[in-house]
Amino acid sequence: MMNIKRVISTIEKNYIAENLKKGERIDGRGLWDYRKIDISHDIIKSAEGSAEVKLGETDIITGIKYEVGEPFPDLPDEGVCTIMAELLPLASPLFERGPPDEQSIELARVVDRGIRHADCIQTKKLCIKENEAVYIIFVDMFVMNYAGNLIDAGGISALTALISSRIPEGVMKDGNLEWTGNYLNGKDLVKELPLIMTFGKIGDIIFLDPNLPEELVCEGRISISVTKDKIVSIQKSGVATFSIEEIQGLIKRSMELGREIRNKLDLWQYKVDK
Amino acid sequence: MMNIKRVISTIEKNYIAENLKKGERIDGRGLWDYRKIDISHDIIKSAEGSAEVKLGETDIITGIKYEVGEPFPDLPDEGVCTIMAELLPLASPLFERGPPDEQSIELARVVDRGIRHADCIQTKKLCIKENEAVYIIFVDMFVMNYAGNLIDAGGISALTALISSRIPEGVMKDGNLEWTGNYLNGKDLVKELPLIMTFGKIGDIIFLDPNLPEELVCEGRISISVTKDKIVSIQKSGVATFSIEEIQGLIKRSMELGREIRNKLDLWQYKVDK
Amino acid sequence: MMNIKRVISTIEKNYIAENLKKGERIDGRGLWDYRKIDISHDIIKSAEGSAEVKLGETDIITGIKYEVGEPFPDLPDEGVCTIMAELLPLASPLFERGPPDEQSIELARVVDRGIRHADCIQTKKLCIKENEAVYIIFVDMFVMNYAGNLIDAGGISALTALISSRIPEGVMKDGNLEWTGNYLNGKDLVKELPLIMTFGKIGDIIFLDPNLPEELVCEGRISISVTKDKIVSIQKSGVATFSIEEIQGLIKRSMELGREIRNKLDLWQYKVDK
Amino acid sequence: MPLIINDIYPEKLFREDGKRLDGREKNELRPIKMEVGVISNADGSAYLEWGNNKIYAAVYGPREVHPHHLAKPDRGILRVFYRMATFSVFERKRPAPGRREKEISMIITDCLEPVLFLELYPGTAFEVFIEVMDADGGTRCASTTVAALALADAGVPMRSLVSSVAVGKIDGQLVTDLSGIEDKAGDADLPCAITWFNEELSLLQFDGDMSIEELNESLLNARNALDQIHQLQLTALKSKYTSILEEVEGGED
Amino acid sequence: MPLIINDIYPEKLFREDGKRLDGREKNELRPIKMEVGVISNADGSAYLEWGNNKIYAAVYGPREVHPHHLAKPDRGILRVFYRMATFSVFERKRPAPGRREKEISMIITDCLEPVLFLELYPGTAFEVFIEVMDADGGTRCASTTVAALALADAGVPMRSLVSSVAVGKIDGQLVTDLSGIEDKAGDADLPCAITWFNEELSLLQFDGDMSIEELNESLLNARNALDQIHQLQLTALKSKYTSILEEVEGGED
Amino acid sequence: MPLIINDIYPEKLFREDGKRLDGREKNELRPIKMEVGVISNADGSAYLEWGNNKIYAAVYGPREVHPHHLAKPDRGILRVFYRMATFSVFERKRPAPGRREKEISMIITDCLEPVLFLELYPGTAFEVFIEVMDADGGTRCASTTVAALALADAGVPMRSLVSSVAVGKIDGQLVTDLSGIEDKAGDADLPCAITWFNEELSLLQFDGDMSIEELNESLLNARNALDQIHQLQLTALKSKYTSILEEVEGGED
Repeated sequence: MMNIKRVISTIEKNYIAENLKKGERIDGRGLWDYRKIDISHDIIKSAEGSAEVKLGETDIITGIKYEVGEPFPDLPDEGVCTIMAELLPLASPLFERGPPDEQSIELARVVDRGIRHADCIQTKKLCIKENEAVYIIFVDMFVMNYAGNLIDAGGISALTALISSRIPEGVMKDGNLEWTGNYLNGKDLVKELPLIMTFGKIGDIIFLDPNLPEELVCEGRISISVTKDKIVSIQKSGVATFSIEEIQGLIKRSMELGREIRNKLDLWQYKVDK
Repeated sequence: MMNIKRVISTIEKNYIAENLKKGERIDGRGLWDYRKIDISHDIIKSAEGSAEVKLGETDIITGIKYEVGEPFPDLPDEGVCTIMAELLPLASPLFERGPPDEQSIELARVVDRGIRHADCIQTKKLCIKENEAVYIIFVDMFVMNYAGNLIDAGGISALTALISSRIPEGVMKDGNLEWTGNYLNGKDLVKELPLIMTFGKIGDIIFLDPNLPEELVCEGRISISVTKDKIVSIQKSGVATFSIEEIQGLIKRSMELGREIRNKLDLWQYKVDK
Repeated sequence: MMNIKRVISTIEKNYIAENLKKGERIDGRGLWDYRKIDISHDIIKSAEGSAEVKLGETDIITGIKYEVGEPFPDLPDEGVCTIMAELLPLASPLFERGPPDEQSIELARVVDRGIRHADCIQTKKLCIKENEAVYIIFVDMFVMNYAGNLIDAGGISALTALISSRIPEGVMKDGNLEWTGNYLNGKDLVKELPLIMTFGKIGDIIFLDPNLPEELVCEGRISISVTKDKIVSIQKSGVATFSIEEIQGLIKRSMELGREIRNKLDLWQYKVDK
Repeated sequence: MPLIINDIYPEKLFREDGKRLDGREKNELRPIKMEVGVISNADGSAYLEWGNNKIYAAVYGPREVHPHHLAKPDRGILRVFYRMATFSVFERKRPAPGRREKEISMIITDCLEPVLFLELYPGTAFEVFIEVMDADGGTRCASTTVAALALADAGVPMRSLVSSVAVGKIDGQLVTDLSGIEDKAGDADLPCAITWFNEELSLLQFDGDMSIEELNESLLNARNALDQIHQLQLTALKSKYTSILEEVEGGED
Repeated sequence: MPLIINDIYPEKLFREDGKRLDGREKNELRPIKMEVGVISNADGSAYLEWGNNKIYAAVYGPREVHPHHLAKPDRGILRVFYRMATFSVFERKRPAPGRREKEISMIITDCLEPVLFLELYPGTAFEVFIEVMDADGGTRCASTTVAALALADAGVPMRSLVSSVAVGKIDGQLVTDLSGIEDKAGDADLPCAITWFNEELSLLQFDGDMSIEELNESLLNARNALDQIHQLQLTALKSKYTSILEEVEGGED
Repeated sequence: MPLIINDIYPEKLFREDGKRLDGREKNELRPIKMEVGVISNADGSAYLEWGNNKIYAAVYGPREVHPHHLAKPDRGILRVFYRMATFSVFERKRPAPGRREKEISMIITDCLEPVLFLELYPGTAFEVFIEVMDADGGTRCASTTVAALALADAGVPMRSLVSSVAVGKIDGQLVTDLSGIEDKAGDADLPCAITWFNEELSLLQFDGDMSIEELNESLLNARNALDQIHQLQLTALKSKYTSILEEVEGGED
């Protein structure tokens, strides 16, 4: 695997770091600003739901597919939602072909954990018949251009794809699956909307939404998923360490930022008719 | 992967090419001649059908095995025939160990496509009970010596093995498979006999049945599968390009050659009794 | 893969070999002596049986797990016992990460063959209902420290884990598996106790229980599994050759050693209550 | 998103008015949209909508070859990686690249290589990544077309563009540019590609069943369609230069 | 060995007497036992029993990096391989390393690296192998703790030890050191680790659902527990030196 | 082709006339046919029919080692790859090499290596590819025998040939050269191989159950059979030289 940290020269790294320490970012943003977020939905005809989210130049397309399968024995009346991420080599010279690497596993996992602990997916609505048939929902994120902070973009992309989805309604009749002709849509599948906020850290400076050069020079990141009133997931990565006070400050800030972005993005607008 | 093109020196390549341009081949054949074809059948006791075909020094052994499985849902009354090829490292210093490479996939695919589009295998005869049980026929080609033009040799080898096969007849009784004691043979399984003709191209010269040095120096190949009165498959490979007129000429020639070889080989002679 | 034979210098090799030829071993043992054997049992709470066996500094932990599955069609009333070995890279600089290599396959296979041919596992006791449900017993050996002769240590470790095991008793009622609340223990599962004795050979010298330096310098090994009155398995490995007379001598010696160790270890003491 | 639940093939592929199910004439292409320079990280890139197909291509190179032993001392190599997104088809595709994807990658490689001057780039590789995000028949031809565009966008010296289209036979009639349903339920499929510098076919496959006469006519149908596709490629390339020009001129104001 | 047959979660995670199912108070650690130098072949090693967890860690290095291309010319690398034995859990784990094991390996790597002076070992690797032989909740924290101990046992220069523990919420109440059943049936789980040289958190994960206030309090609970674990680590290291000293002094008799 | 439908084992492995099911006496070998030089591309090759076994072996080398790190600076290496064709057995074998094939490959390697002078070929490899096209018991012994022949055909310097056979016990009686059915339904199986230069066993495996006396007698049965097989190998090698000689002499006419 290429060592992505080497891509940025020491001079450039120092330059970015020195400026960050003065609270200045190379793209002119404040420490707590997101880049521009663009959302398109329902763009893939073959998918049961889809979205393209651009966060600055970072670009992720997510599609939803479903299968009908048996439930897990310990959750006989709940459907299943699995989240996958592919860092396409098309998206960056830093990405390589081959099986999922650590970075793509991390992306899928952090998005998954936010969704899983937020009471986001209504898994009981995904049950066709207890013990027999449930929907298995696949949320597959494809990174089309990599310019830093895949996690926050991936989270919004996954949520929007789910909200925009439309899944044929099935019933079991005499042991056979039949389609009613009706559909489940995002309103049926999704309840809470967990948003993920990722912060970089370099030296003592912490900042929101690292762009690619910042991601390459920073010592570590922390991603915090929040719903309207709860923290639902945290993931620290990289070798940076955080004091307990710093963590407490970031949690508070994430709750505030979450409220703000939640209103601004208004993701429920991407719901489609049944 | 070894670069097989390097095996032939530039001098040798020029020599072969220069001669070809004069219509002369290193083994003395005319441009539209096959090497000698030798066929043995029913040589593997453990297989339900088998054949060894030698095309010059190229040698391929094909064996037939079957399993009983469920049909595909969209083809509930049809059996399945899958074709595989292994380029054994025993057969040439050019072949390497490991999972199927591009050349073996190509061999299997081109033979498969000829068979699939020619109404060759009677897949409905391979149905034991609709929706429940069908035969899955495995046609496995093993290359024992590689001296060029695996595709044409493989095609004849696969056909002969199928024609020489003998498969126990099963019926479903109360949900259980029972064997009748009778057999299906090649006459039941096979209808049309698609023959594949492969042509090499170097510069402006096109020629039939490339031997190994010709295959290593030529810029591309085209394989054309024909039945008695139809073209059923074409595959161009390599970086050679062909004008539309050249293609039209080759199609015509393939139909003629196909008729000639079909008569000469008389593959139905390899049918075995039930 | 590292070439383990290179780890020992030629000088050291000659030293070990010269001494062996005088019947002297670097650790002071006689040619036919085992190192000290320490056995602990029932050490893993999550396992249905477990044992840690130290043979000198060689250390192997074995755990038993079970699943309930369908029997093989040709053995409808017999459970299945599968044996696996992992040479943990934690256990030696000579071990590498990755899928099972030749040495771990050999360890599992030799232990398995001793057990399989000795009427050791009572596979019919592992049947819950004929044709429907049997126990699949997994005997997984993990090498924790590698100091030579994994096979003999692994064999004792696997046997002790099996003897110490306790498996919930299931019955089939109306097609469903129900647990009776009773247990099967080692006395139910195990009958014969095959012991494996491994001998090294260097030049004309043959010796029992090679330690690591001896294993690295010796030209080959032979492992002989015996029950009280039968030989049940032999495996020669390495490039050493053995005369027929040597083999005949080793067989006799293995029967004698087997009786002696069988008494000394008294493995049935590790049985647990139901 | 899919409106049908079962992937059942229709009885007929022509409507009563003699047009194809999607309203096209026999030799009419589906709507095609092309754009270059869509992936900022790539050395060159292009995006193509062709009917319901949505395909991205990105070019990286000339760059180091991984693994090294694939490099050739006397020339560069071209590597094409054709992939389909899991959600690009009716039934979710497994994420790992399948045999079909490898095969199509090889075919597209062979098809593009004749227009490149690989001898100028010893020891290096051009890598073309093609991602089919939405698929509806003819993806190998569409992919070839968009890959050629991405190579041109990367400024890689080329003898000419490459254009590609599939012709075929449905319900016994010869047609141009098979849709997904026509591909599956039709009688024959003839994907081909042309290298414009010599006007020869660099991709040619055929599956189905045709007489000599039908095949000859199909090749001529393909030739006509390829001309149209070529024009669309040239327009897409020009519009990028036009917009750059506008930016530059705008900057001079 | 497992006494229950089904892995069913209990209704309540507190007993009537207000204690946890295993008899602990809310902020009480499970019994912990540590020992260093347990694997004679390793450069450093440690063994940890923490409740029913049984974990070995072995350190090899600094040594050559395989595969070579992972080596860094200007510094050493740390590689951690966390694995679970097939029989360490209720349902037999498949032998091949899974996604979860790779993820935890990466987390532990990130968490230990800040205390090492990797810049002193260019081109080499420290490899830490962690084998969970018996698992009962909190294995990532226990593994981090025992791995730090093994590194110290190997004599690798370190800025400080690293200690780790999980706190969380069960039945709505905040607790310290979740057991296996509490981890699965509880409301929230907050594994964290501290690097003592700067007293900052080098591992921090959270899954579940907590208000800001609960999370703040949990972090303080963790801080208290980490102090206790640190003392146990120091004791384990000292007892090795004590026993070496005794041997040496005994040898002088 | 298989005449039976189920792979059911017979009750008895001896007929009423005291002969084995295939009509052999207890210590009679199955019919054996050997030929060398059968694969023109190989440096050496051989073909063996032994009962219903049909096995090819080809030798390539001394040649470069892939991957390079397997090469040894002070000597050559021998690599044996034993494979079974998918259709060589009753139930179709999966195409990927299985554990059994790797294990047998290793055993045959160990068994052939003693007769080679690998120290003369530093840094290179001899690769022996064995393909079992039709299998009926005793393939590891037959493969060893044919591989030794292929090495000799390749002109690789050898201390001696290697011959191999399996003896064993069926229905309580000791026999020579177990057939497939005898191997599966029998009581014990003892494959062994001899290196003729020192007349010692270089392959020895045993599975089943025998007393000391039975094992001792079986080893003597093996020794007798090995002599016969050795003669057949020598004859096969000679007949190639004879035919070459005839060609040469014929050429002088």
